[in-house]
Amino acid sequence: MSDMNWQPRIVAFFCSWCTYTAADLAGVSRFRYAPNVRIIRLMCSGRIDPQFVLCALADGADGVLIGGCHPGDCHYAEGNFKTFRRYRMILRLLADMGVAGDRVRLEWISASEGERVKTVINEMVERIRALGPLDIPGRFAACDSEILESADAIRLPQCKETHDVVPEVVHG
Amino acid sequence: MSNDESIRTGFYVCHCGHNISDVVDCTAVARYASTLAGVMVSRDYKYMCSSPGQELIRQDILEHKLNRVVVASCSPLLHEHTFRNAVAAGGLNPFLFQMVNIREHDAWVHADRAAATAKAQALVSAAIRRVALHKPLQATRAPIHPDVLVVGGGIAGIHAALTLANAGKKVYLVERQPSIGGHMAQFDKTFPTLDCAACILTPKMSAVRSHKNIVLWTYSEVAKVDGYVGNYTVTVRRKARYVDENLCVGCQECIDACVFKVPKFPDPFNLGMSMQKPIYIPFPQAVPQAAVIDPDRCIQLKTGKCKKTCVEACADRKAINLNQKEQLLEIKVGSIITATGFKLFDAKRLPEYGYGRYPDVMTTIELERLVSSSGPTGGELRLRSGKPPTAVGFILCVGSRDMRTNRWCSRTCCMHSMKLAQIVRERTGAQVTVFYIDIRAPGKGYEEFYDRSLQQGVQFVRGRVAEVSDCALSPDEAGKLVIRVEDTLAGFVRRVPLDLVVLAVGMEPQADAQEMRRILNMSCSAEGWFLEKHPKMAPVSTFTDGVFIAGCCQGPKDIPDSIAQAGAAAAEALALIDAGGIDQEPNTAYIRGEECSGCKSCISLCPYAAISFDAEKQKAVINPALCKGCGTCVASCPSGSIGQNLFEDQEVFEEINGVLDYV
Amino acid sequence: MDKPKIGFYWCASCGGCEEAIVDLAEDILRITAAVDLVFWPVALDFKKEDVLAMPNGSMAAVFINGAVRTSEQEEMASLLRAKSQFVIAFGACAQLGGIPGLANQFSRDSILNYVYDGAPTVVNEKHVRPSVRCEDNNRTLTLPEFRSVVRTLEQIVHVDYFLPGCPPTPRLITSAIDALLTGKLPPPGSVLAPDVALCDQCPRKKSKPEQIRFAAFKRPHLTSMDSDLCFLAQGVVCMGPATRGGCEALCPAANMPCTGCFGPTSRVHDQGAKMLSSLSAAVDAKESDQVDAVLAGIPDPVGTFYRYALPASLLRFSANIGSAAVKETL
Amino acid sequence: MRYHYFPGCSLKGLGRAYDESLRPVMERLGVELAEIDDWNCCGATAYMSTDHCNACALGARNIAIAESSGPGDIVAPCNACYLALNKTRNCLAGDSATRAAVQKALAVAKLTYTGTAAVRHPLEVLVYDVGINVIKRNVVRPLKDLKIAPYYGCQLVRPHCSFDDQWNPTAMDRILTALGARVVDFPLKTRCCGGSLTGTAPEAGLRLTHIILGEAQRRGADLIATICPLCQFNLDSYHDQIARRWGPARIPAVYITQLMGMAFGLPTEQLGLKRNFLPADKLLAAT
Repeated sequence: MSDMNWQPRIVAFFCSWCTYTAADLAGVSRFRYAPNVRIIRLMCSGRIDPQFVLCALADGADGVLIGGCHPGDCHYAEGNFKTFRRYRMILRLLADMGVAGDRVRLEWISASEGERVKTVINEMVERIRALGPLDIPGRFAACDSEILESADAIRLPQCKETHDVVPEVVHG
Repeated sequence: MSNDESIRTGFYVCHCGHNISDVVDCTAVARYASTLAGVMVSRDYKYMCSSPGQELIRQDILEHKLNRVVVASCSPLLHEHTFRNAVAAGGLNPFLFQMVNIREHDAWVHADRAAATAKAQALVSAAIRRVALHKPLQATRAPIHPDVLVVGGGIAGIHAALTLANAGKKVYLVERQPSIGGHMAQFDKTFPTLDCAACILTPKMSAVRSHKNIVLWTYSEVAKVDGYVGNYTVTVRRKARYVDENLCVGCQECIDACVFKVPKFPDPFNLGMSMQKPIYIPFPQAVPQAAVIDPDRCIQLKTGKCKKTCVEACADRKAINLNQKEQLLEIKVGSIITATGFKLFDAKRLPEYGYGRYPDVMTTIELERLVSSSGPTGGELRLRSGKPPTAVGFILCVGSRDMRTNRWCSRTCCMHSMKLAQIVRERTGAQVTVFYIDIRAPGKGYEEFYDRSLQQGVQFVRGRVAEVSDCALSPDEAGKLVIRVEDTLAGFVRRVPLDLVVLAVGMEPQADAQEMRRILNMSCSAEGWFLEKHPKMAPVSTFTDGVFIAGCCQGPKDIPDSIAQAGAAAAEALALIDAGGIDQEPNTAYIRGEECSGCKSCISLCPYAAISFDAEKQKAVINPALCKGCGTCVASCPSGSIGQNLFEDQEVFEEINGVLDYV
Repeated sequence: MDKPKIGFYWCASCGGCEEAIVDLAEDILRITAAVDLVFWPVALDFKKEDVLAMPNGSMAAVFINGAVRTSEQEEMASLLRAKSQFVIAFGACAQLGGIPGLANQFSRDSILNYVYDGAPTVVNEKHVRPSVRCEDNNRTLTLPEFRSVVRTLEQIVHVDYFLPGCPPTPRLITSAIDALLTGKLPPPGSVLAPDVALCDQCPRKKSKPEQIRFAAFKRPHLTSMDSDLCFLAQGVVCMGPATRGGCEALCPAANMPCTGCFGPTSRVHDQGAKMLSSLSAAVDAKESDQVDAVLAGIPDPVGTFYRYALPASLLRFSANIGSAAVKETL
Repeated sequence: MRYHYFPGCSLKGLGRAYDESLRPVMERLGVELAEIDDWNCCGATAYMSTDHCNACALGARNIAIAESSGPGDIVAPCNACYLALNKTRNCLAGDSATRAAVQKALAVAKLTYTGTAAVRHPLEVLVYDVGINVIKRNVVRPLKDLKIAPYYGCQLVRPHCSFDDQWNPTAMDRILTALGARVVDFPLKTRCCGGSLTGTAPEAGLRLTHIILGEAQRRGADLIATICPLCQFNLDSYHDQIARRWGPARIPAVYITQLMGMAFGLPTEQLGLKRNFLPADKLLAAT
C-alpha cells in the first residue's frame, strides 16, 4: 500500500473504569490528540480476548492499543494482571508471525490521567506512522491473487462473517 | 437474534448545542448511518438528552416499529441511563440500545472536521453493527443493607453520621485517632463569624457518643472492604487502646498516677508545643472521654517492668487493660461515606521560609493552638523568647499555588490567616502584615471579613515572599526575622522586619490516601484527592456505587462546605437505602451448559469466586449474584463457552469491524 | 438403483488419513458393499482423465485430505468439487491446514532454500531448484507450482462438511459415511464431531483441580508424566480445553497431552489465541520478568497453540510472507 | 575513582589557588583527576545568553573530548563552568534541533557528543563519592576553634541543583564539620556575591559583596569558605572600598579545598594560601 494518504488505523480497547474514563477526562480537558484511534469500551482490560487483538489486525488495524488500570488499581482486583500476562505472550506470538511488537501496546492509565491518554495516543500514532501500514487484508489479497483463477471460491475466516453461520451441534 | 430482516434500528446523532456539531458534521453522520444495514430512521438533533430529544426516540419506536436504538452523543458514563430510559419509555427493552461517544472521544479532542467526522462515522458503524446482536436483558435489583459506614470522624464525618443516625439509620463511625473532632477540634475560632470552634463542635461530638444509632469506633481503621453497593463487608481494625473506653470515666487519676511524674513526650494535638505522658487523653474535649496508652512509650508495655501505678489508681473501675489486643471486626453495610480529610503541607519542604530553623517561624495551625484558650499557653501569644510579638507577618500560599510543590489553591488559608490576623491584632496589638498573591474570599460574608481585617489595621502586601532570614542589614532589622518580598503593587523589593512569621500551610491529600482509595476501589485525581463521579452533577458520588465522599478528602474546603458535602453524602446514602434496592448493570457472564467441557480453566480466574464446578453435571456454573461482569473468564474460556451480557464476543467482533470501517 | 459413487483424494498430506480408511477394518467391507469407489489414487489406479470423464455432480461425495499447497492440488480440488455433490474436508490438514500449515511462518524462498540447500543431509552443489517448466532433450517437463502459503481446503473450494482429526477416528468416519448414506445430514458447514471441548470426555478430567496456577510449564519429553493426572495439573501444556472433542481422548489415554488436532469449537475463531489466553492468564506471577520466565516454558507459541490450525487462524500466515506478496503485486 | 577534570579559565588565572589546593586534596582522598585534553572556555553565563547554539557547541566540545577519552564523569570546580556545562547537557538532551547543529559542528573536529558523562561539582564528589567518613579519617590537624561561614554562591544551586537543597545546601557544612571546624549558621549561603557587577557596576555589585561579608562578620565568623573562584575573588579583593563605604568587614575568604588541605596536614605552600589579598592569618595560626 503506497497510498500517500495513508493514515494509521488503531483500535483501542479501554477498560471502563480507568482508561475509558481517562479518555473522557481528556475530552473534558479539551486535550487535542491524533484522530486515528477508535476506542472500544470493555468493563475490564481482563475482558480482552487475544482473539480481539488478532481480529483487529486481521481486519485492517495497523496497531492495537490496550488500556487498563494501574497494577493494584483494577476495579476487579486483578483483571489487569491477567491482561498483562496475556499481553506478554501475544507479543511473542506476534513476533513469530512477523508483526512488530510495538504495533500492540499496553498502557496503564488511571481515571485521572487524561493527559496521558493524549500522550500515549499521539506516541502510538507516530510509532505506527513510522512503521507504515500493516494492512493484513491487503496481504491476504496479494497472496491469494495466485489462486484466483483456478479456484471456484475463496473463503477466508473473518470474524465478521461467522455470526451468520453458526453450525449446530452434531454428536458423532 | 441477528437475522437482518428483523432488525429495525433508529439512529440519532446529537449536536450537543455546538459542542459536537462545531467539529463533527452531524448531518453527514446521520446521512451515513441511514445507509447502514437495518437503519430505518436516522436523525440529527440539537440536544438528544433534552425532553424533546428523548420524546423523538419514543415516538419513532412506536411509529417505525424500531427494535434497536443507537444514540451518538456524549460519554455513556454520563447519559447511557437517560437514553435507556427513553428507549424503555417507547416500550422497548432498554438494553436494545447502544451509545456512541462522539463528544469526549471525538469532537472535544480533535480539530480537523473531516477526520473527526470520519471517526464519528466509524464509531457509529460499530454501534449499529453491534446493536443488531443485542438481546433483551433484565437488570437485577440488589437489596441495600440499611447500615452505613462513615470513615473519618472530623467535622464532615461527624455531620454525615449524625444526619444518618437522626434519620433512624444505624451508622458505624470509624476514626483513626483516639478521639473524633479532626482538625476543627484544634481551632480556636471559626471564620467569618469568629464564633468559638469548640462551642459548635463539641456538642456534635457528644451527640455522636450518646446517639443510640451510632457505633463509634475510635483508634480504628478500615482494613478491608469486600462486596458491592448495598452489600459491603467491611473489616475494621480496632487498635489496642489498653483502656476500656466503656469503663473509663475520664477522671485522669491514672494520668496523675503514671510513673512519669512530668509529661515528657510531645503532644501531637498541640503540635509538640506541650508535653504528655504515655497515658493520656488527647485533649480536654476528646470524645470518647477515655484515656489511651501509647505502647511505644509506656514502660510496662515496652519492658513489662513497671509498677503499674495507673492500674492501681484506676482501682475498682478496672478500665485499664494492659493485655488488650488489636481486634479485627467484620461489619455489613450497604453504603460507605468517606470523610478521611487532609494533611497539612510540611513547611520544611520550603527551606527558604526557615521553618524548623528559626523558632519564631510557625504554621497557622501552631498559631491556632497558641491563641486557643485550651492551648499550651492558655491563649496567651508569646514568642519563644517569652516576649509578646510586636510585628507579625503571614505568608500565604505556602505549599499552594506553587509549581514546585502543589499547584492547587487550598481555598481556606486566606480566610484562616485573616482570622488569625484579627485575633493577633485583638490580643496583642501587634502590627500584622499579610503577604499574599491574591486574597480569595469568595464565601458568604467572606469579603466583608476581608474588609473588617483592613479596618482593624491588618496590612496587606501583594507579593510572593522570597525568603525569611535573620540577617540584618540595618539596625532596625537587628534581632528580627526579615522577609524579603517583591511588592508587586508598589513595584519594588521590600525588606520587612518581623518577630513572628506565620506560614499559611496548604492542604494535601492524606499520606495514605492511595491506600484508602484502593481499599474502597475509588479513583483519585492526579493530585491525589478522591475523585467525584462528576464535578458538577455528582459531586459526592464516586465511580464505585454506594461509596460517597465528603469534606477535604475530595479537595480543600472550609467548614461550611465540608458540612454541606457531608449532608449531601448522607442524603445520597439515605436515598439509596430508602429506595430499598439498586438496579445493577446486567453485564454478568454466564456459561452455556451444553457447550462447557468442564475444563475448570475459568474457576481460578474469577476474583469473586462466582464460578463453581457442578460435580454432578461436570460443568462450571456462574452465580449471577456474585458475578461483577469483568469478563476475564469470558476472555479465557478455551472453548468459547462463556458469554457475557452486553459484551458478547460477537458483539465486540462487530464493533472491531465497525471501527475499521473507513468511509 | 446404482450405488452412490464415492471418491477419496489426497493433497498435502502424510498419508495417515488414507491409513485411517484402512483402519475401518471389517467396516470397510460393509461400506464398499454400499458404495461404488470411483476414485482413490492411493489404493487403486485412477487417473485425472477418469475424473474429467465423469459428468458434473455424478459423485455423491468426495473425501479430500491434506492441506493445499500446490497448483495441482488446487486444480484437483476444483475438479472434484465440480464432479461431486458433497465435498468433505477429511482430517486436520484439509480442515485447518494441519502440520504442513506450520510452514506459513516461513516464506516460500526460505523453505526451498532449506530443503534444497540448507538441510544437513542435502548435497546440491549446483544449487538446483525445482522449476515449473524445464526443457530436457526436446521434452518439456512441468511441475505444479509451489504456492506462497499453505491453505485449507475451504480456502480453495466450497466445503460441505468437515471431518476433523489427525487422522479422523474410524468411529467418526463410519458415522459420517452412514449419515451420507442415510441422508440424515446435519446443517451444511458442520464439523462432524461434538461441539464440546475434549476435557468433556477425557478420562483425566476428574483429576484437574479447580484452582490452577502455572508456576512453570513443562514439556512432555523433559518430564516424567503421571499416567492418571490431568496434564495441565502437571504443568504440561495440553490443548484439550481448546480443542473439539470426539477423538475418544486417544492421546491422553496413551499418556500424551492433546496437541489440538480436532481444531476449535464452533464458537472460537482462533484456537491458538484462546489457549494462549487461558494459559497465560493463569500464570502464577505478576512482575514482568517473572511472567516472561514462566511463559518461556512455552518456547514455540505458534508450534504449540497452532500446531494444526495456523492457516485457518485469524492471521493465517506470517506478515513477512504477506509483505513479499504485496511487493510482488506492485 | 577517576574523573575527567575541567579546570576552566579561572582556575588557571585568578582562581589558581583553587586548582592548586584541589589537586593535592583529591589525590590524598584517592581521587584521580585527568585534565581534559585541549579544553576550551565553557562560554560562561554571558555567551549562553547571547548565542545559545554556539554556547552549547563550546561546552559540548569539552564534554565530547572527555567522553572520547574514556569513561567517567567530569568534575568542574568553578561554579560558572559547572552551570554552563550542565546547561549545555540539559539543552542537548531536550532540544533535538540544537543537538543536531552541535553534532554537525563537532563532526568537523571528528568529535561526537553522547551525553554519557555527567558534569559534577567537587562538593558532590567529596560528599557522595568519597564520603564524609573518608574525609574525616584524613583529618590530622582538626580546624577546631575556627568559626567558618559556608558560602556556596548562586550558580551551584540555580537553576539546576541535583545533589543538594536549592535553598539551604549543606554539603559544605558537612565537610566543614568533618574537618572539626565550627560552622556558623549562615542564611546568605546562596545569595549573589555581586558577580561581575563588582567590575561593571561597582555601586550595585560591591553592596552585595558587603552584605555577605557584613553578615559573616556579625555572626562572628573567622573565615568564609567558598567553592567558586568569582565569589572568592569578590569577597577577597574589595575590602578597602567596602570599608570606605560601609565600614570594615575584613573576613578572609578561602576555598574549601584549602581548608581541607590544612586539615589534612598538607604543606601550606602547596595550597596557594599566600595568594589571598586578605591573608587567612587565623587559619595559618590555628593549624
